[in-house]
Amino acid sequence: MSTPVLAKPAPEPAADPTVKARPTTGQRLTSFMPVIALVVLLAALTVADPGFLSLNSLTAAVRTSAPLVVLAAGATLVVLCGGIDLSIAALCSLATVFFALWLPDLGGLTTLAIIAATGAIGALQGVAHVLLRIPSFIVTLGGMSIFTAIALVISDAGPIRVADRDATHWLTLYVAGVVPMSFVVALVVVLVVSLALALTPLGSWVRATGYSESAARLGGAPVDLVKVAAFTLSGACAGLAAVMLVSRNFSGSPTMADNLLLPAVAAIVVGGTAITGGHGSLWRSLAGALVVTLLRVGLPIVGVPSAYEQILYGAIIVAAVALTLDRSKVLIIK
Amino acid sequence: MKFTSRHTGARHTAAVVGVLLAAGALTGCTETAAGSGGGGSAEAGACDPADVTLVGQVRNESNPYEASWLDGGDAFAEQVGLTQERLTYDGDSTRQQEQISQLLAGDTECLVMNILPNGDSDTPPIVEGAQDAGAYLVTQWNKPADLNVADYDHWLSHITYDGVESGKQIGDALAEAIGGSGGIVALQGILDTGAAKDRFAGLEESLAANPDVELLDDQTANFSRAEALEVTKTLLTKHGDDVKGIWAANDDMALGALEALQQAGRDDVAVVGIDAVPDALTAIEDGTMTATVSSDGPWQGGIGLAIGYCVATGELAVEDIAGEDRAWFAEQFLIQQDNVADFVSPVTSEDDFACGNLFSRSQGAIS
Amino acid sequence: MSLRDAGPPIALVVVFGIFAVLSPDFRTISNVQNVLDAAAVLAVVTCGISFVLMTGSIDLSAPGIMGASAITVALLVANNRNDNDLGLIGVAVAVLLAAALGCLSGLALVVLKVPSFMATLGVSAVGLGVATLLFAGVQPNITDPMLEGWAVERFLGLARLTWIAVACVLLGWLVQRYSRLGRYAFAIGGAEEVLALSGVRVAPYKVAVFTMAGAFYGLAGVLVTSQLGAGLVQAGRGYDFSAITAAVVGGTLLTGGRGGILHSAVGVLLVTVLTNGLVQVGVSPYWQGGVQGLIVVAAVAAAVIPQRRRNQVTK
Amino acid sequence: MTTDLQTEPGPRAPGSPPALEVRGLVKHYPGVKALDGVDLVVRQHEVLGLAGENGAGKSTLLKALVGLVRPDAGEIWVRGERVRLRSVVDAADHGLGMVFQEQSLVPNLTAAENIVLGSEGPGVRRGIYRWGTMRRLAQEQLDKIGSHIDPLARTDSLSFADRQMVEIAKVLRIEERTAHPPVIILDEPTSVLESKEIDTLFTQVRRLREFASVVFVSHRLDEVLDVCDRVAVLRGGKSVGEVLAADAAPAELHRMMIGATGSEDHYHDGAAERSGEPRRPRLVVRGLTGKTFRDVDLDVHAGEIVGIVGVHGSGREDVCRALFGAEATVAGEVVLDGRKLDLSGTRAACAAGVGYVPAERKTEGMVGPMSVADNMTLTKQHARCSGPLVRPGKQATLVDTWIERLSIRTPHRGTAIQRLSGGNQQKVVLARWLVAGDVRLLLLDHPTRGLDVGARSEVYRLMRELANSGVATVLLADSLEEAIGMSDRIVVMSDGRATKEVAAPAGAKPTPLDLVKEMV
Repeated sequence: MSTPVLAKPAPEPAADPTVKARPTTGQRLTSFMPVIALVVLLAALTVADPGFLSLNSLTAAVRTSAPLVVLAAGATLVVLCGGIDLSIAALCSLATVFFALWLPDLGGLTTLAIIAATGAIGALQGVAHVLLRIPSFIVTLGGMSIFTAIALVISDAGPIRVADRDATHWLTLYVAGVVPMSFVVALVVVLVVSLALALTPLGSWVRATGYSESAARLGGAPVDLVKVAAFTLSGACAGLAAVMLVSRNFSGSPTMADNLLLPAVAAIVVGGTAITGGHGSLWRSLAGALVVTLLRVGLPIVGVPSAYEQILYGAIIVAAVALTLDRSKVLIIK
Repeated sequence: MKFTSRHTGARHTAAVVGVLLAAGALTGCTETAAGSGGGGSAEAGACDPADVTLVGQVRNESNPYEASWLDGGDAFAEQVGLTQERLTYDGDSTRQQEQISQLLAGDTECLVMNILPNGDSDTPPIVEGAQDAGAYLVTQWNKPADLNVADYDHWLSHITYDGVESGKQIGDALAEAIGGSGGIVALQGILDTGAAKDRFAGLEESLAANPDVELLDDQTANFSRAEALEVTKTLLTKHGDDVKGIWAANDDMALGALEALQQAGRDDVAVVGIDAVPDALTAIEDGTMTATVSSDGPWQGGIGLAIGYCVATGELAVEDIAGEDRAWFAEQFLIQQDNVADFVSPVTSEDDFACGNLFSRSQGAIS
Repeated sequence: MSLRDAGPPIALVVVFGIFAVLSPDFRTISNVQNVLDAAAVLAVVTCGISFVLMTGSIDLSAPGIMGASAITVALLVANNRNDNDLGLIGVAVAVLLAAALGCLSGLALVVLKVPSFMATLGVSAVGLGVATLLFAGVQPNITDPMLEGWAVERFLGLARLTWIAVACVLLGWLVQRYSRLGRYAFAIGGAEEVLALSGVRVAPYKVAVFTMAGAFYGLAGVLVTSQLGAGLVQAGRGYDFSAITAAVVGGTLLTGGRGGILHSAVGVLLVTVLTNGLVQVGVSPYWQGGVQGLIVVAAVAAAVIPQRRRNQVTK
Repeated sequence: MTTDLQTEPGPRAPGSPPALEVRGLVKHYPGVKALDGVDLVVRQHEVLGLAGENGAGKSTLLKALVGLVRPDAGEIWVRGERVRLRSVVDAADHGLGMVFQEQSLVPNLTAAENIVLGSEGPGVRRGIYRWGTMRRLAQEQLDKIGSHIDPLARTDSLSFADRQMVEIAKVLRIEERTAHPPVIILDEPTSVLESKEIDTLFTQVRRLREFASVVFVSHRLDEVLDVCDRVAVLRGGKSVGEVLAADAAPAELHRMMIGATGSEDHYHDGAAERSGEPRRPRLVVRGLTGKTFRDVDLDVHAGEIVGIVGVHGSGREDVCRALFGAEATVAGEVVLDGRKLDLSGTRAACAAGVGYVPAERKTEGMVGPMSVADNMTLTKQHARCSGPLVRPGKQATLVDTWIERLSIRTPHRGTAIQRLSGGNQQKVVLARWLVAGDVRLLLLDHPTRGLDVGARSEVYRLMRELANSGVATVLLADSLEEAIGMSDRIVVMSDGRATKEVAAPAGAKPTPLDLVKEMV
């Protein structure tokens, strides 16, 4: 966030051509850290309650994690660009209200309409951020309160029941009897976005923007467009997550997803994505979201009392970030 | 050296993995996860008492009323030689659903759940989850009016207090305390809860019966003491001496309002609440608060588990629960200075939880 | 004073003027007192968070730390749960506990290199856990006359705790202006690497900044307890984002190196006046948050637009 | 390190021991031997020049001298005493201080605070600032170098040259720590200064000699010879000799640095015939006006290199950025190849075939942690692939081609660019516009800043070849000599206006003096 003056990694001359750009064992380990953290956590929960490691239980956990994965995946893009999106949860809540209100009129098209609408709202925030040059933290903090207000007003501060469950029924199915459809959808989102980043120049534009915005801009990367696109996608993901929540709760509510904001950000950081931008990936956020979900639902289920649960949650999250963060990629930790 | 590099040939190495995956995914979709509990087919009464799992779930343990609820659950569990699993979801609907779906993914055959849904809209998914998994469920406080308990065979009962009645009772007490006329303000609870709506409806009934009492303002303070403090301060500034009484939808908010009054140096305002938390009872003893209505947390924590336990162990069959006992109002009392001494330490006897005596506190079916 | 520094105070005057014209209730003396009293807790929290923001870090630990300190103080002064009656010592212990929790954030940042966003989020959860543990199911109500008096007794028309908040702002300003800690906090936000090159070990100062911030949150938790007459686990709910909002509206940069305590104090007043004014002019409570959000964005935009240039980096 | 401390006191020079002596210093990095037994002697009250190409080990040596790098072997002696330097503070305690290449001041602190930073002494008592004392302490340092800066001014409100003075004043604080004259190391102090500021700096350096020893590092050999008493030359991590400045010529130094006689004509002028008579100008700028410049007119033909010279504040950098859409304009028209150039943003400029190499390579030119390949292909998507998809194989081939064509020394195309030497980094940045394939106008803002002679020479050659292939080039040179050597025409800017145009064809170059007259 501040200009590095001299604190560059030590070896400046790289004269020796035998030094390949191959990652060292340590780096490899760091890049698998989110998965390792996930496995260790699962093992710990299983030790605490042997019944936890069952097919049913895991199925329920990944089903639970689906909206969080989608939210975190969208916001990861914004974080990769060097910004942050604090509005995802409020936007998701608003979208659940929209869904409940629109479903009677739009029927099967509601899902698409929701994703389009939230995408547009995300784009609007992106445009405000880019054109007005307001830090994304502020834009989305403002967005958070505005969306909440709109949701409260249009829903009259109460939940709206969704009577027609056919529109979201497909999300409650299970693929091959074990994998919840909502999680499959979340995986597809992560996969498609990751592929888009890898197979188009978008990936390197996003990372360049995150590492060094001015260099990216002067290098001719469409920085503003990339940022707006990231916010748009983040918004669209919030909409999709809203549909998943509605499919689970049979209602839309102006505060339904509000408490998912910090877990979503936690998922991104636990995955090892640098909150300063540039370094990270959606796959990492997927692993991070699973870790956070296990913490949220696993700790109480295996019988940790609520006070200790919070203490453990705090400690484990900090420890997980300490493990997964690739310090060689981030010069200054703020 | 040439500095114009041109690219010929527009060959694509297009990746279609996503499409393939989606195609694969659509084959073999099922309604439920493999191996999940066998729906409503579980035989009632098949459980050995030692195999029963008792779960109590409330918003948080940092609230005296809900903490006493879980303690009541513990007391009942001890009575039958079991332990209760205490779950809290921090007032977060999403988290409540997540916990329950995780819980239902485990062994559900002899699972008994006594749940306080966060809001009306949170009840349907819980009920359906329990029904599908074959767990025994008792819910309290919040339920959408059009959701019928009798339609389910694992949702044993829904218990609540008659909010309209309690709202009206304290409304009347407040009207009496301010001498039948004057301005009052109302602090509403979380608007998305049946309790908040019913209680406010009760206030409106009371207002209709006391035409000289004027409702100056109503604001929500979300059942929270801190929010009630702020809201009351602002309302006091706004309406000044016109405020003669404060109607709060629960005791926590009433206590917050009391603090605001104290800080504003006002001792001429009557305050009423609902729930009968210990602090409120003390305040009523002191005379700083006018009235509250009893909600018996420890009993609520025990009774839900007791109903589930009796059914799970076969001492009570679901079919034998009378229709009017599937969704019912529990007994409640208006507490004022004259009778407060009777409620300072709520007593729940073991008899209250005997299988034959479960519905003794019923005040009738929810209409 | 540059235009940039003058912006928030001008905005404060303008907003105040608008509400004064719109609402006769707003422009009463008692309402001004009310606004100042209502700003007290937020001001103390913002004092703490300003130093953290100055270094370029962020702090979300206020809710947890305030909760822990609120319960602690309620259990240590005269109360209905136990026989303690430690008075000011109880307050000091609560503030110390809070400082220790703040220190924990700082250590996680400099030792484990966990970004402050996550480190403080974790510490917040730990604080809430500690608070819930101490709470143990029974609300601790305070009966300590001194602590209760803070919220009730008035001096020159303002509650004592408002004066405590004023003292905090003053103390914060002195620290920022005249102490090495304050100046280094400022410098860390400006160019952290340079400090290292100048032979300054940055890490202890970062830890100290978080510790100090924790102490401020702890005091804020005590103030909330005094106001509510009881120790609440949720004493600090929502203060994290509102304090950041206040600091940013006051002109503190999230990237660090600019702003300060006085800026933040103006920001606190601006936010409080807005909240109060919106109620007074009768804006629906649902809209209030939204209007505040809009105004925050507008305030920052107004401050930023004149300085806008091509190829500017905004994160 | 196993060298025995006790037994070998080392030979003493007659009279007073040298201020600083380095013996057999060795430092390895993975795969690189940065220092391979360097010896160096700095006498008291002497200005010692240190010359060497990038990668010769200068930076590592300097860092070792101020405790930022721990050598693997070798000894450092200060005034006849063996020292081990663990940190900057350690070095300062022994009287060794360095002015860093890129300024190391905290922008939002006052000049006084920056000067005393880290060693406030009586300026801070028990953690409390005493602003009066602080100001006095700072003033003492500023007085030493005869600077008139207000010590309580915020550093970011000072001019660049003033900041450099603050930096020197800050280093002089170490005098207070030792009883002896300090050794001041100036690492590339002139690379971002304009000529007038350089003169001031040199005056100060000569003054410093009265009470200190100075190690002066610069890529500009003429400067080194101008200000130093002696010049030591490093090559490949080894000391290869030293010369007395009075007897040496730049060419001789250059030869020592690269190990062979360098070409005199390092600007490669006349390497090829210009592509005939220019027809109409490729770039036509009329009345361009922005915040810091007014009514600028400029013509650049295809194949032509036009230098813009001017002092600090002449607005030439901003004109350059405005042409790339990176600086707002309020009036004026720019036509490129007969089509109006859209100045609304950098994307439009890129699309129109304008390329820009910014002066701040590390923060604006390149994305440090990203690979050479990614940096090279940042600009244009069609250069990476045909169609919207990236084709890694094709991209690799393309990047490798350019790495070879420009002989960029990198272990691999996937290596992070920040691991390359400055010259190679700059070549990657330049290659970015060549990969795009259709660059018509190249804006070069100090393209050789911070590069050594060898790397410069390669960049010059590249510029020539580009020009010969028809690219129009606008050059903001690092020095007047460079501007004269490289340009076909030179435009002088002063106070935001283009005041004079001087032709500079091969064989009829103006002298620096001719230009300086116009610049001020």
